[in-house]
Amino acid sequence: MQDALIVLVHGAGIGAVFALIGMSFNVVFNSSGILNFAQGNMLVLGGLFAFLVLPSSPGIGPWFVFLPASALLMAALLAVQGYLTLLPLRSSVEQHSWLITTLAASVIIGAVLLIFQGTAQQTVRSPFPSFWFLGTRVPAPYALSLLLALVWFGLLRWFHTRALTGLAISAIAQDLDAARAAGIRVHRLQILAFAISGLIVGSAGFVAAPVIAIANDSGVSYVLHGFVAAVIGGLGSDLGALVGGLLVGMISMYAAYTYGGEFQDAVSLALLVAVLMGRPEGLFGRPAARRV
Amino acid sequence: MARWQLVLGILGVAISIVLPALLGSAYWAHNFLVVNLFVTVAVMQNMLLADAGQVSFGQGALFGLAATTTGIVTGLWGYGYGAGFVAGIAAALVLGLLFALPALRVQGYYLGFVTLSAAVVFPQLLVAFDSLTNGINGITVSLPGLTQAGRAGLSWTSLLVMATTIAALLGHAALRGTGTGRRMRVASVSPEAAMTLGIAPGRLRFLAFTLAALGTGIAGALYVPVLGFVSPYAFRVDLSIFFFFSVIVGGSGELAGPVIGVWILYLVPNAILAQLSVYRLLAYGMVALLIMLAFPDGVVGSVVKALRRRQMRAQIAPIDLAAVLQDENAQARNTAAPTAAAAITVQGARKRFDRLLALSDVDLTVAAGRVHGLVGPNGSGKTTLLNVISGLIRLDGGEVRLHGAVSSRLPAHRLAALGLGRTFQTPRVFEDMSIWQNLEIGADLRGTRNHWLLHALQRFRPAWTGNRPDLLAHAQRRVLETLRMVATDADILLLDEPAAGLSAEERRDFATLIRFLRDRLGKTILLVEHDLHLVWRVADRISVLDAGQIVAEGAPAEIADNPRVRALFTGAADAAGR
Amino acid sequence: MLRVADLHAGYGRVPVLRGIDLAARPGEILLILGPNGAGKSTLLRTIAGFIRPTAGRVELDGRDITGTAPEEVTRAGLRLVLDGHRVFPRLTVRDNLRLGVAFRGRQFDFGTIVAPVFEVFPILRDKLHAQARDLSGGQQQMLALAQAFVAQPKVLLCDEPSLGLAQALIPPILAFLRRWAAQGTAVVIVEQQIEVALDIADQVAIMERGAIQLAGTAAELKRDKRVQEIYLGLGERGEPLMP
Amino acid sequence: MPMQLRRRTLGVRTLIGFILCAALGAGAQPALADGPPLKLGEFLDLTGGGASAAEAARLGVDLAVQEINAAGGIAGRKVQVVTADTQTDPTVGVGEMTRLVSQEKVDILFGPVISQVIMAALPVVNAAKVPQMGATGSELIVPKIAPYYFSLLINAQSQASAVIAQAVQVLHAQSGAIISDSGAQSQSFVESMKKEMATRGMKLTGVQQYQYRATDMTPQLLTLKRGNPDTLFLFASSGEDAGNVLKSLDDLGWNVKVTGNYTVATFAGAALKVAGVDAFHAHDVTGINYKAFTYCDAKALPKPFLDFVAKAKAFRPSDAARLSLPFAATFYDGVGLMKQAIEASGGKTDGPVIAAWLEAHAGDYKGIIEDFAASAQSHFLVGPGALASVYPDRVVEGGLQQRYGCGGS
Repeated sequence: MQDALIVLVHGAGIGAVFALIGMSFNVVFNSSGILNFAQGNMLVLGGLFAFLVLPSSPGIGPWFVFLPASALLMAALLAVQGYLTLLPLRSSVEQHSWLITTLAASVIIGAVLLIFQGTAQQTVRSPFPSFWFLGTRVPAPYALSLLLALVWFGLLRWFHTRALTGLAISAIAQDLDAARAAGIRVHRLQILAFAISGLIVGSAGFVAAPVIAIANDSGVSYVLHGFVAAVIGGLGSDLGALVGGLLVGMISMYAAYTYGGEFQDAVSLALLVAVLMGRPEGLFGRPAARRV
Repeated sequence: MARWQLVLGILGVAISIVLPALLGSAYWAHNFLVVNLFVTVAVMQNMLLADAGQVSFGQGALFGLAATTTGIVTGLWGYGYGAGFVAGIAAALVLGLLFALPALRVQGYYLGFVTLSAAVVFPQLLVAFDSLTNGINGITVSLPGLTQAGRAGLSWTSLLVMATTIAALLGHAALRGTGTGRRMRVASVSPEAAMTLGIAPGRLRFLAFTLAALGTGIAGALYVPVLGFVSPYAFRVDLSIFFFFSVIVGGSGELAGPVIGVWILYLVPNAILAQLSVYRLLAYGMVALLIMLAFPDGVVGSVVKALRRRQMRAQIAPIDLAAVLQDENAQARNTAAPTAAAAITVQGARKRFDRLLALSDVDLTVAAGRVHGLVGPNGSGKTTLLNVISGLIRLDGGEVRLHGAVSSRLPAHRLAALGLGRTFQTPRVFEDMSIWQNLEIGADLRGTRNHWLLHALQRFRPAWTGNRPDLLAHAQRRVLETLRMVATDADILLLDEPAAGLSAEERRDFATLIRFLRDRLGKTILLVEHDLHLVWRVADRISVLDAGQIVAEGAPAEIADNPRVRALFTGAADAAGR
Repeated sequence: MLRVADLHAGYGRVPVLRGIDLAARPGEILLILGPNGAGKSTLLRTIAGFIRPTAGRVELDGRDITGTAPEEVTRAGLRLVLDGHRVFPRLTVRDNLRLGVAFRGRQFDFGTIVAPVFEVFPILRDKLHAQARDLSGGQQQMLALAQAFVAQPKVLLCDEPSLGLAQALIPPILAFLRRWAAQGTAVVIVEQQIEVALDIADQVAIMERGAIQLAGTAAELKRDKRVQEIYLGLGERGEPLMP
Repeated sequence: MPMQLRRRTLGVRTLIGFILCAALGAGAQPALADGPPLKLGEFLDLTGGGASAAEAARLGVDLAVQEINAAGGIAGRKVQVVTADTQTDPTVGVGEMTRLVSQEKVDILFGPVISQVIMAALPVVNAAKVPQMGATGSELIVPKIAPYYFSLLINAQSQASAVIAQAVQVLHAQSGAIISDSGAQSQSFVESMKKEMATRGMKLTGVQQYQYRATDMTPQLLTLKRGNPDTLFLFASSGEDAGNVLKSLDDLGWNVKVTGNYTVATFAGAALKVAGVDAFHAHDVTGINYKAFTYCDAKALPKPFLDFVAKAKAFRPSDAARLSLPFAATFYDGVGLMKQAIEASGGKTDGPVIAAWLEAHAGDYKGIIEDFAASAQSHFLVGPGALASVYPDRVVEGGLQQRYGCGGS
């Protein structure tokens, strides 16, 4: 029982990172129907930024300064990526091109990391100490990731329901034609949505840097778990991504505990299949998602 | 159109295997063996994606499973390669069928995720079940009889690989010429149109996954003699993604696409830029990205599109209605004079979509051999009623009978087989097939090419085989769709706004066609149409539908001054009714 | 003003418009009539940039906007109100209105700009914080119009504003459009409620099968025998309908 | 229309670009090398799971080649390096090996660091009879199937016995649990461990795996904790993974002693960064290392290795700072050993000749590692005798580690 609690606490920590990736998918998906495969490596880049700017025993001051810097940097990068991804979509009906362009972006980031960082996995220390909770020492970045996930959930909720630009983005998702008739510049907002997803992964990668693998080849695992989180929760639903992420984190940790680490991925992906077969639109999703 | 691609593909495969062997380049010989195995898998992926419309990101797992099984049976258990080969293919088929199961429930990228999961987990499971698979150590299989170079430097393995890859290309091309291949593409482009042509999309998805598994399985089994070693690390998720990439980069749906795609994505980074070592991954990503930016439809796809644009002005034999209308055979078809018997009976039909009551207690009787007009304002439920009768939508209450037999619980493709045909508001003409093939899809339902309509139109065949329907004007597409329905030998025809988009003259011609179908061929026709002039011109009887209810019914002359009908002409009914 | 010359368009390969010519002047209401399937909605959608015309020209105040993206057309001052009261269902009434004015920047006082709307449709003020999907069809249509109004377009295109509305609501909505036009906006309405609509229109065009069959001032057309027969229900029994 | 036109020309241009690239690429490949340069093929797993070790190997080989060329080459021939990346994928590995031996016609080979890859490529090497030195631990690679292949790594069996000897003799452990990543190398060590524990009568209380690059191993460790083992055997493929295991142990507050393998010692630098030195103390972590890379007295450090470290730092400072220098030194020694073998064989680079020489004389070579050994029965160049238990955290200059039992704790 005690063991199970420990596993679930750690699962929730890593699950919060998946939830953040899931939410960053949603922003882009809602505005353009695109699933950005590069998001995992973008998270890693956020972590790499933390590694590059934070000293080996960082103070809390610089941490707070560089957190927004990481978010903004990744936002700029994702805006560029978004522009490139949307480019072939305008001139062709080929609906698979975004898949290739986003995957290719992911491969390119991994390759650049390999060239400049080699295969080493970078280590970042958290300025915040671990703390004891339910009989386990919880690394602070887990708690911060969970906090960040909640903050982003709240921010996105506010953004999509209060801020004018956010309203415009959700308007695109609700009725594309009516949005265009209202003079909403869809293409620009789609790129903006990419940038916002960059804010999310940029901050997530920075905050979670001490507990994620910052390496050239670790993005794929994060992008997959983020996908699973988003799809289980229902693509497009931030609440879904939040719940889905925590669920995936806890279940995969629990699977490692009960069946062994070799079945960790198998179990979380079995969860995905089970949810899709039973409820194809996901736990909190609306049926019939709209595409570009 | 497609022939040059086939020739190009086959030449590419043959040359890539024979030439390095002749030149004695072990390196290129080996590389191209691997490349051609991958081409085979990509051809299957192409068929699955473009012909059957199924998104699978898990073909690498099928490939790996076949290879591993062959390795286990041949290398670990010591049976001959023949046994391993068969076992490998069988294993791939089983997994292929497992992939097809979710395809009945989820489609598109969701299906992609399910299959992607399989691809991610597959190598991990190979390691986890190491007592069976030899896990991480892999399996060494030495097959000198197959791999030793014989005449002209070619080994049995290279001959087998060449034959397999060419067979895959030929098979893919041949599939497109068969009724099954046509039905597969129809089911992928428009499942509902497919069902009304008597096609069960689910069954074809199974077939497509099975065929793909077969081809992928053979390639996987051949991987064993080509590499001589099988281990989980060779079948990571990257491999599945690579196959999908290859199809898209080459040009989804193009016969030669997989050949070009695999060549570019495998050879550019792995052979041509191999010295770059750590820069190789960068090259791989950049090549894929740049190709998508430069050729949004893939390399071959964009070339084909450009060629087609150039051909746009080519002359095309128009579909000549007169030829059909004057056909002697056709005139002899009308065996029975119109009887009073009901061909379609709808009783108490009810259908609700969320808050909207689309049909509330609709009763409708259509007499055999008559044209029955169904009119009403937008959103009055006309198309819903057609969908209900043709089996695309299940009723909430009430029933439909065709020739007296209850039909409302049968799926659309069964109804089509029973002789129900329908057209759609936008003609469902299949762009990537020739005009003639579009017609043949109709005759396919009866399982024969020996259809009187095809005979009657025989003299157009050469022109129609060479031309694709994307060159046809809208009215001709409408006629083509209608002729295709006639080719199914359906005796009850449901027409959904056939006159939309036709000019006045074209409408007159179409009216002639409708009369011909009734008088000469004895068809029963239910006509949904906004052009009331047309309806009044051809219908024997007219029903007016408003807000899901029949509000008037009678002979055209009887109901012309019905206020509901007058309102239709002026549109006043819309507000009054609600 | 809006000028359309020899416009051809369709959906995919289905031709719907065949050489449409029309003009809408500031302060006037142009009423487009025609049976279902005549191509009225397609015409509005083509003018507004949703459908790329295959031939012809659309001009707004002398500026060629043919083939311009719909959002840019709106920003240039031509606003289409889509049929079927298309509002953003999961946003509140207030947010729907805010989005209507969003592209004009922030220098506008929301209260001032929506005041005339609330005067005509007080129900919208009462339901300001309700989600649009919880409004009735008629209220949604009011919201859709209000959303267009706050954008203050030079040309307003309105696709069947009365569709799905209770009879009692139609006159106030049409009156609203009339007043709106009087402020110097060119208004184009596609409508089936001709008895009422004809009274507020200045110009009328009748479309059939993708072409304009008849055009003229409202007064002229009211006197036209054929219009009387077909559209005003004054003709003989079904006979004239069957050429 | 002009828009479309532009797009098409862009497409055509890109296509032409690719063809040009392809043509240039093909043309750039050097022709037959029957002239003076001696071609050394680096057959390394530079990307994928085996990458960090492969990079260190590359550093060692490149440094050795630079020095050799500066000193006049091998048997008077300049050494030219050709690099191939196996991507840690057997399919690619076979292709790259074919390129090296049949296209580039390399004379000698170094790498790989992953057993699976060389297993797949063996038929190609055997047919070409090219002598090769890699760093693989699998005992399946025996002279019978790989006559020209030598491993610079201790085999899994030797390593397992050294690890268990440490646990039994020093820690007096009677039971143990194993945690490892699911990678190739670690899994073969786990197999050897199971065998070795069975022969020694030691109780195995549990085996758990984690995915390479995992960051949180608490669930696996919780499971192992239930078996209450005397010691935890740790097999990692990367220092970061090892560090994360220790960190997870701390999170659980489980104070078990940790006995690590060669990798835990060799890549301890990264592990220290992740877990901190306290974690090493808390779990009394030991590892296995080559004696050559260890010290007892901080004032008497082994000079050959220190010299190597200095050279490596001068050669590629940034690589030297982040890669495992002992691992690099092993390959550096390998090249030196190969040089001696070729020169002693009259400049011949035939596999059988070199293999015969190495089987007979490898023990004579004194590099940084002093006790090489090989025989016709075993091509593992480093035997159990060359190993020592170390404190991985007591690291000085260049990664030298203090031997267990020297100095107080």
